[in-house]
Amino acid sequence: MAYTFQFRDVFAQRDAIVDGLVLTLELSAGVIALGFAIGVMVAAVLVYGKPWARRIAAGYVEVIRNTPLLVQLFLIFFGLPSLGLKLDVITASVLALTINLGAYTAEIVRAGFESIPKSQIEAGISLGLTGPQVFRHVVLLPALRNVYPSLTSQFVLMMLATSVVSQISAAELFHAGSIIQSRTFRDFEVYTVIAVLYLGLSLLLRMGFSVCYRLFFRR
Amino acid sequence: MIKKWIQSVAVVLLSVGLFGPALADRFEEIIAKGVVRIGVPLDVPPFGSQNVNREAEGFDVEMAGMVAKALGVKLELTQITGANRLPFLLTDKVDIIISVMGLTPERAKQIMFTAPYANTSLAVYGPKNLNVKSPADLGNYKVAAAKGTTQELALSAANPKANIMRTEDDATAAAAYLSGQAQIFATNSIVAIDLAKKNPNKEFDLKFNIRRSPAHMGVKMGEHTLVRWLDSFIFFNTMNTELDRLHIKWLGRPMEPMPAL
Amino acid sequence: MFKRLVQCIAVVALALGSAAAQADKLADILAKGVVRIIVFTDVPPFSSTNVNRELEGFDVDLAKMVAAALGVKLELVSATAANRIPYLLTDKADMNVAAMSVTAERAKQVMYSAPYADTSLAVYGPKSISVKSGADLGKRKVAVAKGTTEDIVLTSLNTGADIMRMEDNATSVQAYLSGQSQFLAANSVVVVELAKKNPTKEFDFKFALRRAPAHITVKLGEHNLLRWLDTFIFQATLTGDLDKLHVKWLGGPMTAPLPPL
Amino acid sequence: MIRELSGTDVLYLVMAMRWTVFLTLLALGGGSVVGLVIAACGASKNPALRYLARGYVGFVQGIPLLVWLFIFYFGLSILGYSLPPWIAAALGFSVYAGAFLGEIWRGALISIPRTQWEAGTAIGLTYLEQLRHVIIPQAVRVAIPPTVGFTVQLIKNTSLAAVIGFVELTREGQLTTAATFQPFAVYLIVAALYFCMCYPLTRYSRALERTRRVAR
Repeated sequence: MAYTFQFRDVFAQRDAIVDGLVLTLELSAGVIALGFAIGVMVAAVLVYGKPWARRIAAGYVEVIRNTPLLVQLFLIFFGLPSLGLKLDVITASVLALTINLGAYTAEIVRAGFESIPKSQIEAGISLGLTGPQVFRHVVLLPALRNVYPSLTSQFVLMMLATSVVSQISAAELFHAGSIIQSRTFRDFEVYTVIAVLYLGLSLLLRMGFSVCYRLFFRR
Repeated sequence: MIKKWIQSVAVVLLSVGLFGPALADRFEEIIAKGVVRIGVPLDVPPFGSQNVNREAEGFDVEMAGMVAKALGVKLELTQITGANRLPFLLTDKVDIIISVMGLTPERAKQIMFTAPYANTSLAVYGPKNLNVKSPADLGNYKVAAAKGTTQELALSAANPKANIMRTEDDATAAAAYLSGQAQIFATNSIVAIDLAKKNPNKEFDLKFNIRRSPAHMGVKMGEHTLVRWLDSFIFFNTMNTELDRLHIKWLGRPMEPMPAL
Repeated sequence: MFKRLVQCIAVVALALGSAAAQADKLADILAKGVVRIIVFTDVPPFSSTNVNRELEGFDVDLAKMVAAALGVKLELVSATAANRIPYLLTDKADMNVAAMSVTAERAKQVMYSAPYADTSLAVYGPKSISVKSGADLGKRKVAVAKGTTEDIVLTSLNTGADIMRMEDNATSVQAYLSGQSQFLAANSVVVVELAKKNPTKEFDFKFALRRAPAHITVKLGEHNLLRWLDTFIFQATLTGDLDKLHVKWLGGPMTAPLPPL
Repeated sequence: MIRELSGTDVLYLVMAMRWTVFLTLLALGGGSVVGLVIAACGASKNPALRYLARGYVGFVQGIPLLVWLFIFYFGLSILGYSLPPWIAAALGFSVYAGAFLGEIWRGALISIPRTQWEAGTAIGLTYLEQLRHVIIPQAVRVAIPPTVGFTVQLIKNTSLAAVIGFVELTREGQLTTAATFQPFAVYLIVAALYFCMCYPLTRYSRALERTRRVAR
């Protein structure tokens, strides 16, 4: 069967698409930064923390990684108000995504920490480095270098996963697409445009991460 | 020379392949095959939902049964969602969509709508103490509405500045209103009445009616025989009061006269 | 290599383009991004030129609405009563929004959409004479433009009244204004305009000859475009946009729901 | 019209898990085939093959899974190839899972020290023979934990197959929500069911990882 693609109606609403693209970028950037920070902290607790702290951190990682992101989002957006905490759409979105990414990041970074042999840390201490110095130079940076590919893959996945917040009406890229789709019924055109934009975003992100790699790890 | 020859063959092949003899008429095809494939929603009660035993039921589901019976063919129901109903129709995976679709000229550039078969009205609800009487009064209140529905389209058009929370579906919009994430809820009057019954401590005060919103069936662009048959079917069932019976059964009130398409 | 690629693309594009052009007028309009619509230049309040020689009126506004709903640019084609159908048939325009009412004769050449404007043909006169039907006219004089629908209907009533068949609308109006005839048979819309310009003369409504709604017309066989226009009119009726045009140009809201086509 | 959430609903939600499992198996099956090819290319000495594998992974991972399912079910229909939903799902998931599994397994392959390859060459094995007898047995141990980890993600991602008509756990949840208007309660049940499927796998992968570390 033949289908004639008509992009006019979709491009007529490019403002909405651009706004969505911007929000997706902002969400991704914010969530990746926050999620990374949380992930590193939780990973540190998982590997070097006290047993009780370790157990809490492990519980957090398991619960988040084994349940769907959508459910976590719903709990925060619809569940918290019954406890008296009403977050707006963007705050709830950022919170849910950050908590989710934090767990995945923690799991990846933990593997990185564990790849650093104990002897290296001892060597660092014997060289007279302080605790934070050891953590930074001997543990964190090498660990991150070891897990860099899986870490950045996870970040790209998170960028794609931000589309889930369209369910609670955050006007990001996917939301913009489905609004246009429901108005114009031009499903194929809308999905094509959205797919190309996501692909572009993820390629950009990957390029950005490989630049970062060169900046941080190849002096 | 050969290059030119190849080119012209390519042109012929292309035009034959892509725009060759028009496909057989869909209406005749349905009769010949003895099966009509109809897409209905299962997530839009009272038009289509699953009962507790997972059987499809609702206005649209019953309507689909009537269409198949009147055509004298077997019914093949396909459950569709807002996100995939058009692709299902456009790629010939269903013949007809019966899914409380509201018509807009913009959508009509892509598919053809039949005469209206169901009469619903859309309204805006909220707590008693809010003084809202028209779209202009919405101000900064957050209004929950399922995205892409007629209520959302109409409200967006009536007041482009309204703070509309476009949720995934009606149930999510209801959750937003019930949890207090939105102050106002735009939905079908039938849904609001049902919800009010189930949530007696939440106020569902009618603020204003958005507009009437008849539902239409949809067929693929160009299927004129089929759309004409469906128009006749709807006309016939209006005259013999079958549509009225469906309205009373599923929507709880008789049909009002509907504008003709 | 590159050249061949370009050639190939050109061939495909051509095949697509030409096929689309033949396929269907609606697809054609959407592909080109322009809709060409025929309107009158001299029939206020439907379409006439203002002091700046810009076209304005009911039909012009409606044409703009059509283009906006299609999401394409509008190209107005001005025509007269005589050449509006030839323009359409020779593809100088895509559709006709020139206050055309239905006759079986014209329907052999063009297809009519659902009606969009509510006008009626009626007999008008001074308040002092009580006339409620054709029979009440007695042997009084009624001015009418010859060959118009008013003329045809009035003649068929066989009232015994003295029908003054004038050359055109302007002269029949002149006959009434000057007192040569006691009554005037004309389109309600024209009379509204006349009454405004001649406040001293009474234009009292006596009885209706028939309703004469205006329709959009397209070339025979353009079913997709026609179905789209019907959908557009359905929506404009439902949202009240058509009513707004009636108030703006015809001096009052639609009297009753327009009859379906 | 709106009904109460009942025990029967929970039962049907539990039963919907079978589709989730079926789709996951489908994805793992197809994904393994694609993944093996991608991993082999990605770890090969030929730079063209390596770029090909990298390009495939970047491209596939850059497009949301939903779109892949769309392409195979609706997109192919436009071109005239109409596939039954489960084949379209199998293809879409294979392409998608293949990229992730390929990347994971490539990592496992290249984590095997060069010297192992060289030893293989020294005793006259071809590239494929080296892979089969020397490298893969070692790489499997490295690859299993992340593979299981990805399976957990896959289980949750099968929910996207709803767009081509599958009523698996998430979609069943949506349908129940629509009929009961209780998204909150329904999704909590759904979350619990996902947890029941995923957590044992996660535990298993943990255990595997521990034994591997001990073995090293």
